[in-house]
Amino acid sequence: MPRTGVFICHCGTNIAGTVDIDKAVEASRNFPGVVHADEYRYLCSEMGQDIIKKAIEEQDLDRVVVGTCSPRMHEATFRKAAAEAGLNPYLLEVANIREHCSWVHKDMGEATPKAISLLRAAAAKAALNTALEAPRLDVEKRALVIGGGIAGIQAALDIAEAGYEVDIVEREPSIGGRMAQLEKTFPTLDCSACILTPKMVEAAQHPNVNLLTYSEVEEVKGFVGQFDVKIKKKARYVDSVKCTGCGICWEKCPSKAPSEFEMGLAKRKSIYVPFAQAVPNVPVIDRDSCLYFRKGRCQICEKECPPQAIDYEQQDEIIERRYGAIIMATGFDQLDPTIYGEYGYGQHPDILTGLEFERLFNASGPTGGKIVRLSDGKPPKKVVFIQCVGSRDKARGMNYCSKICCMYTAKQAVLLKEKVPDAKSYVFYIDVRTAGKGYEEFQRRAAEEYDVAYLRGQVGKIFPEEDHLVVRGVDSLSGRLIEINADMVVLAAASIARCDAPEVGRLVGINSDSYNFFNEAHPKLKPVETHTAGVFIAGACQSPKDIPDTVSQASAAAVKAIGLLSKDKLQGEACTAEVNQAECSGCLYCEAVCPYSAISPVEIEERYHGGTLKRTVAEVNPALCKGCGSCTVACRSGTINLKGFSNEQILAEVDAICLQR
Amino acid sequence: MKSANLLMPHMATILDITEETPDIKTLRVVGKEGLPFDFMPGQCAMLSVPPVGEAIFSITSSPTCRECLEFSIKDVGSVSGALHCLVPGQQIGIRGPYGNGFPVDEMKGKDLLFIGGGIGLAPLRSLIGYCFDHRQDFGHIDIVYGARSPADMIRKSEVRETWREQPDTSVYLTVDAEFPDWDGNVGFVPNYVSELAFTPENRIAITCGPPIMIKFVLQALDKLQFSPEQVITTLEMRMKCGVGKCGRCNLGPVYVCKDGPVFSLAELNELPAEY
Amino acid sequence: MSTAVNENAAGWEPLIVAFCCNWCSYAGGDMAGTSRMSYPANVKVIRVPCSSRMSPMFILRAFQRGADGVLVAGCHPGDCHYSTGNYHVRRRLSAFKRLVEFTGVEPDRFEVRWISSSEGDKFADEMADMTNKIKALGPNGKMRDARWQNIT
Amino acid sequence: MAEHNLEQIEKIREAVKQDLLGGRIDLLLGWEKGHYWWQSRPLFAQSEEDLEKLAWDSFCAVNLSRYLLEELKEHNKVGVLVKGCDARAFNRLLQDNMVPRDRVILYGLPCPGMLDYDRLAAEAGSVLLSITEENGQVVLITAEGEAKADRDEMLLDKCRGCIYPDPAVYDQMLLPPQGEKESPERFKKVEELEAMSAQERFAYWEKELSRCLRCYACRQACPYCSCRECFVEQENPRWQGRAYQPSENFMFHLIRAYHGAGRCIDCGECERSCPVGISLQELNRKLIKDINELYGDYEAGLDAELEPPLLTYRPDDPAAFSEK
Amino acid sequence: MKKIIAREKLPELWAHLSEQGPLFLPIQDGPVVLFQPWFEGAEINLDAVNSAVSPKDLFLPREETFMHYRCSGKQLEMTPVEPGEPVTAFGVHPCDLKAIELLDRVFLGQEPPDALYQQRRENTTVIALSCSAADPFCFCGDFGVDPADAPGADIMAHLSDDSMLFESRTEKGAALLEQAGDLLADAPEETFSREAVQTADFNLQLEGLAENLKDRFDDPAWDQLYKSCLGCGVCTYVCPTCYCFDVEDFGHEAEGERFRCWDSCMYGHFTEMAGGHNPRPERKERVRQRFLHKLQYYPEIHDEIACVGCGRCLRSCPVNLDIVQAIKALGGEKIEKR
Repeated sequence: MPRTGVFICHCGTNIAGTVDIDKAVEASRNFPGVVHADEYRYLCSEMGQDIIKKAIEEQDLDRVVVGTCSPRMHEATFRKAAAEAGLNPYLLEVANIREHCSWVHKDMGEATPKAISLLRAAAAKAALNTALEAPRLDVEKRALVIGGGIAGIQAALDIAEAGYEVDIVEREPSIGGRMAQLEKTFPTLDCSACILTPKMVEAAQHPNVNLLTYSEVEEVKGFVGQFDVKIKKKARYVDSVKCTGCGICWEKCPSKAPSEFEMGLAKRKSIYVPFAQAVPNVPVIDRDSCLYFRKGRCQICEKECPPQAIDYEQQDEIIERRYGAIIMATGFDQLDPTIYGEYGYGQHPDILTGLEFERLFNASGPTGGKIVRLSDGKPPKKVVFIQCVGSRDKARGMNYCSKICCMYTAKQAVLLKEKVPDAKSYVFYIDVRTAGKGYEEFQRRAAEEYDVAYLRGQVGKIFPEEDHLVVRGVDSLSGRLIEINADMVVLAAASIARCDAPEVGRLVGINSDSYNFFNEAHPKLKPVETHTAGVFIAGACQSPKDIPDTVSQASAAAVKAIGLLSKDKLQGEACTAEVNQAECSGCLYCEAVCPYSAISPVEIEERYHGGTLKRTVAEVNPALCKGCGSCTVACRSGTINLKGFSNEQILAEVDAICLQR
Repeated sequence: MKSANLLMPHMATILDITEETPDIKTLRVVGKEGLPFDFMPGQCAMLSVPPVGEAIFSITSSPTCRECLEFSIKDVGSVSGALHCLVPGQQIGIRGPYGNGFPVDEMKGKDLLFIGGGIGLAPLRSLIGYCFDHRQDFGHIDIVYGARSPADMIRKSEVRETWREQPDTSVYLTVDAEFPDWDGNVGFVPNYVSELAFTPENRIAITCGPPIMIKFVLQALDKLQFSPEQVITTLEMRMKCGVGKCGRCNLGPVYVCKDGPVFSLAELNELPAEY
Repeated sequence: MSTAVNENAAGWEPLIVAFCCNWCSYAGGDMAGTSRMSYPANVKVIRVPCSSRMSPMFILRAFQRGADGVLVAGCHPGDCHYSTGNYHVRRRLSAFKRLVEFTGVEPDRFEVRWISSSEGDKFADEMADMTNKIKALGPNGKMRDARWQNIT
Repeated sequence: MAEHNLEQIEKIREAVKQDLLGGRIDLLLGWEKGHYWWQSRPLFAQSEEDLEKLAWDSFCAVNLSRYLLEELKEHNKVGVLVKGCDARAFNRLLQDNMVPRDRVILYGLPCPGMLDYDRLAAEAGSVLLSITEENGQVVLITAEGEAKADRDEMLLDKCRGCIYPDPAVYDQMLLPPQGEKESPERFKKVEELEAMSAQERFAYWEKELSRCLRCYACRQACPYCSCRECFVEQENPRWQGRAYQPSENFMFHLIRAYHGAGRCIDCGECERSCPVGISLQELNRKLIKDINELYGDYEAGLDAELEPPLLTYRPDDPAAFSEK
Repeated sequence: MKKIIAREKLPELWAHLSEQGPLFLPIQDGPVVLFQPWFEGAEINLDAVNSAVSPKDLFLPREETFMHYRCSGKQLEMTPVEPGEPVTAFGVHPCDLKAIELLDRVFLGQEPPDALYQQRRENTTVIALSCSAADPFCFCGDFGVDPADAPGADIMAHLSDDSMLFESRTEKGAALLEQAGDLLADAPEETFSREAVQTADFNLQLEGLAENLKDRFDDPAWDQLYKSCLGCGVCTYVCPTCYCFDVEDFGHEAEGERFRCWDSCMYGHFTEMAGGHNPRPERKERVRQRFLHKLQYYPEIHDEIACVGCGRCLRSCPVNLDIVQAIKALGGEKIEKR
């Protein structure tokens, strides 16, 4: 039998006004295991706490029940007091006889028996309480940022500035991401490269930032504070220490392949840097197109390289490091609009996506910055922009709004007008959405000052006729048919999650929504946290975003990571799930419902007929478990139990509460 | 004639509780008036703690002790766990005695070798006490007792002092591994028995302890030329009635609760080894 | 027999066991208290960390031990402190509720509600509503263990 | 036994014999005849001689997949003859991580639906000597002569609602599959019960469950009951008392059925095994029906890759509470 | 004393008997027939060869509370609960009554007698019913049971198409017949003759079986026999000669009761000890225990096989693993035939 002490608080008249304290004390004495019962006017006061502490010592109590206000109010206070008296704080149980009793019942005849009932349940639970320890976890003072776009760069710089080491893993040969592909940024029309490049350089030069480009995360193990990550550094075939970035190799290289950076609109060499301002300015050799790798001869780059940095024998390298926090900043892709057959994308060179069109503006882009038709090199006079290609389309595309298209379309229309003054833009839209500082003004200017015709409606068909494209649509305001003979069509294709986002998410143990965007822990209150403690998200991998939103989110994620890294130890949750592995059948239904990936399979050996048998059972990582208990219900045999809210405890509460009404 | 319900316990009171080891406690129990019943060494009783239930325990006191019954109980299950939580003065249910007890008449005039391990000393102690109180009936008494550690020995003062002071008695203690302040033997009980090289002449060996210990003790005794008739052990089984009806504790046609728990090795050799 | 219930209708007061998740519904109960809203004392709350901690066995045990009604309350779907707990419990307890109804328990005797920590008024209203419904139904004999009644 | 039937057995035997003797499998789980022609029991064949006993007829109701749980402890590779429900049972076990797929060879058999001896005997009136089957009819042979009965009417209850007589998973199909079946009857009884008042339903179930002996045949025969320790036997906490009180009956059967929610493959072995004829399958089918209605069609055991509905959710799921 | 009643008047007799106390008889309950207390409107099925579960329930109830406890502070008060009022069992077939006699040897014959069983036994008047048919599973002939006669009955009853004949065998039986008064008519000496019931012949050789089994504890046959066993308790619960029981408490710290209930040696927990050790850990040991108990252990103590050939395990085992299969696997099949 436990030695339980029950202490009932008057809370002035807050409790004593409707609960007969003497009666409650008297009743408590008869609960199983109760050896001491007392009351006090304000238990939460110093004096009140002393009464509890003294009784614990004098009466040799091993359980304490306090009948007070809500545990959400003062549980921590009383637990601390118990701990000061040498009792494990989790051996104390609170009966909420104020918020759940005295304050909601007016009649003493009603409130008193209910208070007794709640006290009895608390005593029954307390009898089964066990001493618990919250795990204290080490923190590796280093962060990993996955993705080297503007979100990743910003987050990494913020963390580095706070004094912590940070690694950026970028799968392309250079950091920069999508922003590097942009010509100008709305609504200010700053040159994208002009504002991004300094950041890239800063990241490269910052002593706390370590760039791992042309690299991918292979495996993430561990948990908050101690993520053990395997990163594959793909072979560049160029020794980045020796390379000076002089560019002779790619100048001399005889073979070509479509440029990823130019969205396939231009070619690059087989040894290349993706773009002129690439960081690091170290080329990579693309094995698939390189003559040497394909046919075993050529080796021009090797011969020409002044510092002899070419190394055909280079191998992929696996780097293993431990990180305290991870920021996911993996960015987004553009929807391939070929599924919209009516737009004819892919069937005509003058039908482009927004991002492709963007590249035409760039001086180092496929057309050298000239806005010309890719079909015949003539400047377009009529350009039709089609909005919501794949966005806001429940039937064929994405249900959501891609958020940036209205603005970049306006931007591109403005830029077009500046480059081709006699060009005329038409924008087919569903709604024009311009929420953002200076956005509405910008879009208005586009419409009013740059001769952009906004047509509310949808395009039904685009087809080439002679040397132009016929765009046939309906103006939904007037209902009339519209037909425009366009020279170019630009499709504002939806921003979508990276196609491999779910797998990447799984690597770090975070989940994705139905569009494959990463899920935040709470849509309002935890927008950069995830359900995996220590993993944060930033930028368009969470949902489509413009640059300012991306950067703010990146900084927010960085602050969260810094907060985590600044701790010496992390306090884990004491009330966590535990598995009785001897009885666990290993069905792992618990793993399936765990929101924190805290449960994983583990192989154990068991004696069977003199020999041993291996089998798989579940194991809880107490560092990851948050104690929701969902697993305990998924477990049919009750093999997984929740400390602090165990099956035994809850049943004891039910039994006690149902006793003697 | 109407017989009494054999499952109905009598009321008994816990006199006091001694903590023997971290997981073994000795409870001293009295009935309404003195002993709840008369018994012989080796017999058992059912103890009840409602609402947890009932379980069978061997009586560890000697029948010559008339004040109370003693039970040394290891906390392994729900009832033993509940008994461990009780306080002196608490009333519990008791019924018994059950089982055959040790064949004391056959032992008369013989030298006795007691071999106990851990909690297995509990039933032996009843017989040891009985022998000391009828000292003239028995020959030399050797007691070999072992535990994992000195702290795991039960009845420490008896095994270390009282018994050694008895006439014509030798006590040999052993623990599984070296411990500070332990000057006795270090090693497993069966090995110690072999080392001590007891002779089988006119001697009966009585052993009780964990199954693995018993297994090797039996081998050791066999090597020392003890015949199966000279080796006596006591078995533990799950039991519910105590009178050979509930169907759990049988070894073939023999019910451990009523035909046992004490068997000679010769008897056991004739029975299925389902224990 | 199990269906025999010895409370006489006149003096009978129902017992309703409410299992509330710590973060929303229990806090909603606190809010009801802080706001001094009143509801019948028939309702007694057991705190669970999350509604997804609710095993159907706890519900049946409450009925076995004499509860006339059982309420499970959790965060509104989408607002779970543990993010997905109430999504799971919605499926689990929907299936279970239909199953207990299938075996003859009146629908009103077992309910699930979403109550946020700010909804003190909703908490009080739901408790009152449940109590009224159970009072209208009368004592529950179904699934109740007659022996438990004999010893209390 | 009919010619056709003997041919089938020979075909099955030949197929498995190669594997058993060739060492592809160490054990074959099949059926052999019991004391009477209408009884079959599991066969654990390890030799050619054992295979001689192999049977395949309209009385092979026993679901064999569950035996894998034990047999895989002793044998490295086990072959199993699977009907539709045995195969779904296998998928159940596979999904629950109870069996390793690569150590089991499944030999698929299309199931004609197993016959109910009690029904045949009742239909025959006098002592039933044997039966033959032709064109959807059963010919009942008694000392008095022959009578015909509609085969569908003579099926075991568990086979009456069957939709998937062909194995959903197999390594080798030994006989040609026969295709999905319509089953208008599957939820008929559930619907009848749903139409009753709460009081009537309670009376029905209280009476049904009052017969329960707690023999746990339903559980032991069930492919979804694969826990190492059932809640029923747990000492701490004691979920389930041993008494035969109505409340304890409900606890056992409701919770057992609930544990099958989204997992029950509707093989009906529980009900077939019940010695006192409790209509257990209706509890399972009620859950199947509701979960399908609420959360979309799902047939447990058809595809081990599809997550059971109670392990997943959708944010916009409906609820069966009075507040949605 | 011999009495007779027209078949259609039986309900009146049952109503009358049930007024004296609970009257148990074979009642159709769903798809099965079970011994249950008579109630108005009950569907009595006297044609059923065997009830699904044997009427041993009447003497060794599946659940019987025998003690109340009350605990306050350190005080514990335990009060016995006596078995209920006298009952009448109507329509018990000879095999089942023979099984009761086998139980008697354990609960009455073997010291100490079991008071609960004893009181129920003494309080029960058994009206046995001779069998008018056998089903394919009936093989009581192998165990010396006469389907037409149950020696241990208080009253032996025979059923014909239109009437039922009662013959008292004990004083208790005679008293019951007397007490029925006008409902029963005196029966003429030669009331009716019936064809002998033909039971199944499984070609068993039971003589000497118990003795032979002594050497077969480690027989390889066990390695095959147990394999199909599901580990359920059907066979033990429907069996008229199985009697294993458990004792359990129900209640809370302050008050509750203790009851005895059926248990089964086929369950893993049956023999599992508190520390986890289990002398019969697997199905093999448990299957062996059950069959050897019936065929060897019980006979060693009581000189008779603990089976009466009622056929319930043959009918009910979900996988058709039954005692006949066991007997045959263990050398209990006649060799000369076939």
